[in-house]
Amino acid sequence: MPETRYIKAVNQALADAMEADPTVFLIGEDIGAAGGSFKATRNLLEKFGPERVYDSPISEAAITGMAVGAALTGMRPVVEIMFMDFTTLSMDMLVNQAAKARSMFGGQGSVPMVLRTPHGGGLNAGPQHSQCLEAWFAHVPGLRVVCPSNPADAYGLLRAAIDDPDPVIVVENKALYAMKGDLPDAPEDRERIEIGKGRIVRPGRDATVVSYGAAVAMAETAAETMAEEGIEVEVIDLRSIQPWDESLVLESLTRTHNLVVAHEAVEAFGVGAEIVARMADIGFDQLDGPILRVGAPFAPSPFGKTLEDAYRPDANQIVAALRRTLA
Amino acid sequence: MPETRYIKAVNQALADAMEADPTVFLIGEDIGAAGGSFKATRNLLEKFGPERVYDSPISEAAITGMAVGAALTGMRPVVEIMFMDFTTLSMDMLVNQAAKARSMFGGQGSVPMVLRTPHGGGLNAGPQHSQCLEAWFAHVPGLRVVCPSNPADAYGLLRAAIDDPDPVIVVENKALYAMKGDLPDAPEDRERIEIGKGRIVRPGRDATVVSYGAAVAMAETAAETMAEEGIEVEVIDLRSIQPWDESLVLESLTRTHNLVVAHEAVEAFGVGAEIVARMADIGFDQLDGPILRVGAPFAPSPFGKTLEDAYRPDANQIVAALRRTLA
Amino acid sequence: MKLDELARLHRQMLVIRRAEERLQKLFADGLVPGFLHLSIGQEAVPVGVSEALTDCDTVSSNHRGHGHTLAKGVDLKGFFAEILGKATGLCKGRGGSMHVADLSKGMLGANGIVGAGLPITTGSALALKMQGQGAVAVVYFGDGALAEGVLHECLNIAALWKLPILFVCENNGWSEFSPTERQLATSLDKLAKAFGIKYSAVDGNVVADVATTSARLVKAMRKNAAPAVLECSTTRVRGHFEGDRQDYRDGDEIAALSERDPIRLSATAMAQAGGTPEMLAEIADAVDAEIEAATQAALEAPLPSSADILTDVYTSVAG
Amino acid sequence: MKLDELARLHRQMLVIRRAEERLQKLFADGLVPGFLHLSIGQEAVPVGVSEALTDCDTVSSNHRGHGHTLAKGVDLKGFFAEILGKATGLCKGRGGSMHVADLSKGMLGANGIVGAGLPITTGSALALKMQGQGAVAVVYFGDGALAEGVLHECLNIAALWKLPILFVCENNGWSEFSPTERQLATSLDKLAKAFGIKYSAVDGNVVADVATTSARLVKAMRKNAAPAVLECSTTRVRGHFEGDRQDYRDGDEIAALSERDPIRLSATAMAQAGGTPEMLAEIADAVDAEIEAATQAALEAPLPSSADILTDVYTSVAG
Ligand SMILES: Cc1ncc(C[n+]2csc(CCOP(=O)(O)OP(=O)(O)O)c2C)c(N)n1
Ligand SMILES: Cc1ncc(C[n+]2csc(CCOP(=O)(O)OP(=O)(O)O)c2C)c(N)n1
Ligand SMILES: [Mg+2]
Ligand SMILES: [Mg+2]
Repeated sequence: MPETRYIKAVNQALADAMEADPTVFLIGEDIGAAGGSFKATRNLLEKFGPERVYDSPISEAAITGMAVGAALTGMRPVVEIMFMDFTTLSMDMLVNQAAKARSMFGGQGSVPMVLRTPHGGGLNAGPQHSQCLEAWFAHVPGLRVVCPSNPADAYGLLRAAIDDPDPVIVVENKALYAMKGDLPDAPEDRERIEIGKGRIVRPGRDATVVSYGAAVAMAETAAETMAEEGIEVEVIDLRSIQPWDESLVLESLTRTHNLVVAHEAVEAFGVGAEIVARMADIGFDQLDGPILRVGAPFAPSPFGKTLEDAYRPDANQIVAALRRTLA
Repeated sequence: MPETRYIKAVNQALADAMEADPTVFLIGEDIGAAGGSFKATRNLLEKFGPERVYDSPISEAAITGMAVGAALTGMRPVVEIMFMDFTTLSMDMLVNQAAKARSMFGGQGSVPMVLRTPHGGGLNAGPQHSQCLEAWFAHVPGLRVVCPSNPADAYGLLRAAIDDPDPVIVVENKALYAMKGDLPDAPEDRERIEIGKGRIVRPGRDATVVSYGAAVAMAETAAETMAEEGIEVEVIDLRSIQPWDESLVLESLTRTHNLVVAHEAVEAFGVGAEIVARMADIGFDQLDGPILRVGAPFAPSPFGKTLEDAYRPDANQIVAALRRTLA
Repeated sequence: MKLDELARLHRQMLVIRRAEERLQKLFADGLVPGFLHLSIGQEAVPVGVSEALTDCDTVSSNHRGHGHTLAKGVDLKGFFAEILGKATGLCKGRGGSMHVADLSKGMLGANGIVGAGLPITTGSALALKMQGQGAVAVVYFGDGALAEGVLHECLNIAALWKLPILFVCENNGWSEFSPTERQLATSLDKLAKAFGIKYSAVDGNVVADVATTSARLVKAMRKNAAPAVLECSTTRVRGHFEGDRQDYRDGDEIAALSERDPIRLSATAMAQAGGTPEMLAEIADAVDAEIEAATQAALEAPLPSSADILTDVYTSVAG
Repeated sequence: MKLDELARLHRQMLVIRRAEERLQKLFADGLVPGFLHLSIGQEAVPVGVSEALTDCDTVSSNHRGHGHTLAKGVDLKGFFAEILGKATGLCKGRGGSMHVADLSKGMLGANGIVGAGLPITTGSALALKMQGQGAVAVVYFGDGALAEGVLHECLNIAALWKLPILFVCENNGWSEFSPTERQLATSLDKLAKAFGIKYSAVDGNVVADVATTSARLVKAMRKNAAPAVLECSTTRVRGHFEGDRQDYRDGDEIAALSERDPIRLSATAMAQAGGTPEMLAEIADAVDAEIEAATQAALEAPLPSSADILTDVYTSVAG
């Protein structure tokens, strides 16, 4: 399946996981006959039947909590929350229940559930349908958080998340759903991607940009721009946010000595803050310049194209940050 | 009222605000006849009657949302959520509604509501009754977050929060509720504290510790320990977390050149990360050593005294961080 | 109902209908950013309910809120401009279709979160009760929202504290792409009964019925604060949002909807009350002109400046 | 009910009672960290319900969960050690009173969040239904939890999907320091009816009645998966938590509770069925010895090592 779209890769991962393990099942709103609002579950009801694909009422708290209970009872539920903004209705179940069960029960069991949800802008969907809230979940011990930047990663991280014995939030960037990329035809060739490991997307010696999700492509564009001036920028795709690949970032920094962190989420108190903070500690001696962040400004995501375009971080901002840290 | 306890200062702030403004009212669970689980609202039902003090059913989402609607209808509601862990049930109303109404309605109005809630450990209350989740709210444009470290601040910040035209989360540290401090007898002498301004609690020239809430006292203890060795540590109490007093911290850093940030919340992706990240940008040239953080380890807050004691950050950890950055 | 009253209601419904039809075209032309949920076929509900309301009363709405907004009397130009994301919009182009609000008219906002209007309106009703002027609060929600837990919390509190809130359910049988019956093991009459809340059902496509029942309920509420539930059976003609081809829906079902078209029904009612074709034509022309003017103004209006992104996040700058 | 059966139930209730009385003392002596919510006066509910259950069935509980836990058959030593925060506790001393769990017995945990057990158990019921072995899930919750929206969501889904879940409400009339009647405009029978869920009410202090009704409901559920609601009227004798002096409660009301003491009632029932005072004394002695042994073991057990704080947060180390 060369030229597989990101959303199709998600779909394939779900299908392959369901094929491989009868305890995997899906629950979410309009994920059955309708195949999901973004079509991540297209044809899965037909393929696996209503006993594996549950089209739920509009009850986010209940379905997330049901996943916790089903996971504690031997199943591997995969919940779809239609927009990440709606996880605000699932927080107790994710944070107080799923995340803590294993630890507070003294390691008796685990909660092998996955919650998939799209974040990000680009659809002019406005302040309640565009938020990137992954920093919240990354702050919660017991949860894992991943955020794929391309179709192959969407496949591989989702498979790994479903295999994982602990609760994993899989954050998909909705603007990437139409992105094309390669995915092997043979099921056995399709690879899982280890949670917690990042990837050097483009090597470079002068500065490092750490990013994830939709920001990876922006970072690559920024790196190309800088390359024209002879500045070689290394681009890292974190892939996993919790845990994140601290040693990969540190290792890169020890070579480039300059660091920019870029993501689509609001900059203040975002994921980037943690990465910077760690590097300002363990990487301090390596730094040649300030560590800069690129993220959304401190405002709700506005509706409307001009405003949203101005609001969303882009490659130019990464270029500007690179220039500033290298100055 | 010299020797006023923190909880009594909260109570006084509520009483004074209700006295001053008939649109201020209270809503929460068992806040009426029972005076609140921690007695923050003691006697207020008697004083102001059931039309100003609403003892609510156990419905956190509804009461938080009702505060949004009442605020949009000309009132100044103050919600009590009994433990910060339970704000997980109020997230949609806080994040999608309260925080965004003003901006997404184009500045037509505002949401002058306050949500008071206690965070933190020390009661052996375990993983679902001890969390410090302020970093979540600080990441949400449209919300303000404050966290008082002593009785006078508990009074002054709460009064300012109630006056504020925008939604404010007032995070009280439950282990501080019994703390004593001064509060003037005459109502007119009791001062509001400007949101967004921090305070130098103890001046010093060799290193800066930035903290808030219960960590302020730990930082002071750490500073005393260091002083015995002739190292003068400046201690800053942020008071406000969103917005936080960036210029005060930067100014301190330009004098001390060494920075430690300490809080009770989980270190990873916590409030401290943002402070470090900003200083690793705008304060980079001032830094003589790595910026270090002190916070809780990446685990749910354990029940039981030994475990909880080991889990909660303390002055020794701040001392160790200071020694490391100064090394 | 008298002819002039019927005509006024008819006109208001037509404003909503034509406005949405115009938006439908503008959307097809790529001029409407974001999601667009049309309420074509449902106009009688907000028009009928709003007859009972003044600017002192508050309403809050959901994702399918154009009718609720216009019926509450908000400015048509500001409405169009908002949905097109223009600086002259009611929300300065920052909210769009899912967040139109006009606080000066007591319109507390459309909402992108299913069920979110419920607690907001319950709180507004509490505020109105405290203010003691006899004003009431109205929340519009769909049948799909009946599954959200916050409904339960709000029915309970509204009943317990005798709040002047009218819960208006627009039951169009659909929740996005699914028939709502597959999502609910209960119904609103049963829930209202469980909480001891007065329940009324009307044909939500007969505007006079909606108006009469709402008037009765609101009048009672103004005198003795207490919640009431009004369930309006109605018809979603278009897809869940524009761009939804409704493959999941029986063609015959959609075709049959025109039988129940609230505007057609209201035209018939007018004729029965002595209305003439000329009268209808006159209304239609006036509405068309109004819509056209608002559309043109919105099309010509400037986009918001990206320099304004941080404006209005807070009322004042702290720190 | 036959004498030996009554005796078994009596014994189980007495284990809970004595365990909690012992905990009450340990708490007064400062040996129990954190909050302690005792279920003294409510023992008949879990003992009666658990009669119908096996280890394959799951239960989940709330903050007042000692009875639910012990009745499900968890190890008494592990239970005591957990509540005292010891390394030998069921949860290695990391959960305490509000989080005792024993997954090997299908006990999915007490819970510090009111209402949280509801969706967890609903999901467990879905899993059990998928697994097709006829197992059922039971959720215990208090009357105060009836105000949480998640109840509505779970009643709906359980009814809609015909899940084998027994909703057991322990209605003790109190929600912390407030009479629950001041918090609710509805009741569980009405809610169950609204969702078409089979509803039964029993005197929750008469263990045989709880057992008989539960057995009937669970049996039906094992054959044809479908939810049921069991409301047990019961009595909270102690304060909301230890340390609560119950100033808000009428002294006479508390005094009158002993009339309805489930253990006293069960002793009477045993006597009527031919039980002798010696038999009761024998049971009491055996229970006391058991409790004392568990207490001593817990008191002597080591505290968890603070080096273990990061253990068990995740199953394996990623990254
Ligand atoms: C909390 C939440 N969950 C899901 C959605 C996605 N969603 C938008 S509208 C809708 C269906 C609503 O159906 P109904 O309430 O009947 O309104 P209708 O569209 O029929 O007018 C859903 C599921 C949402 N916006 N918010
Ligand atoms: C979500 C949430 N809100 C509030 C609380 C605080 N709280 C603990 S128990 C309780 C009352 C519960 O009453 P009920 O459900 O009747 O149980 P009972 O204590 O009577 O057994 C409350 C309000 C909580 N733990 N969780
Ligand atoms: Mg509908
Ligand atoms: Mg109770």
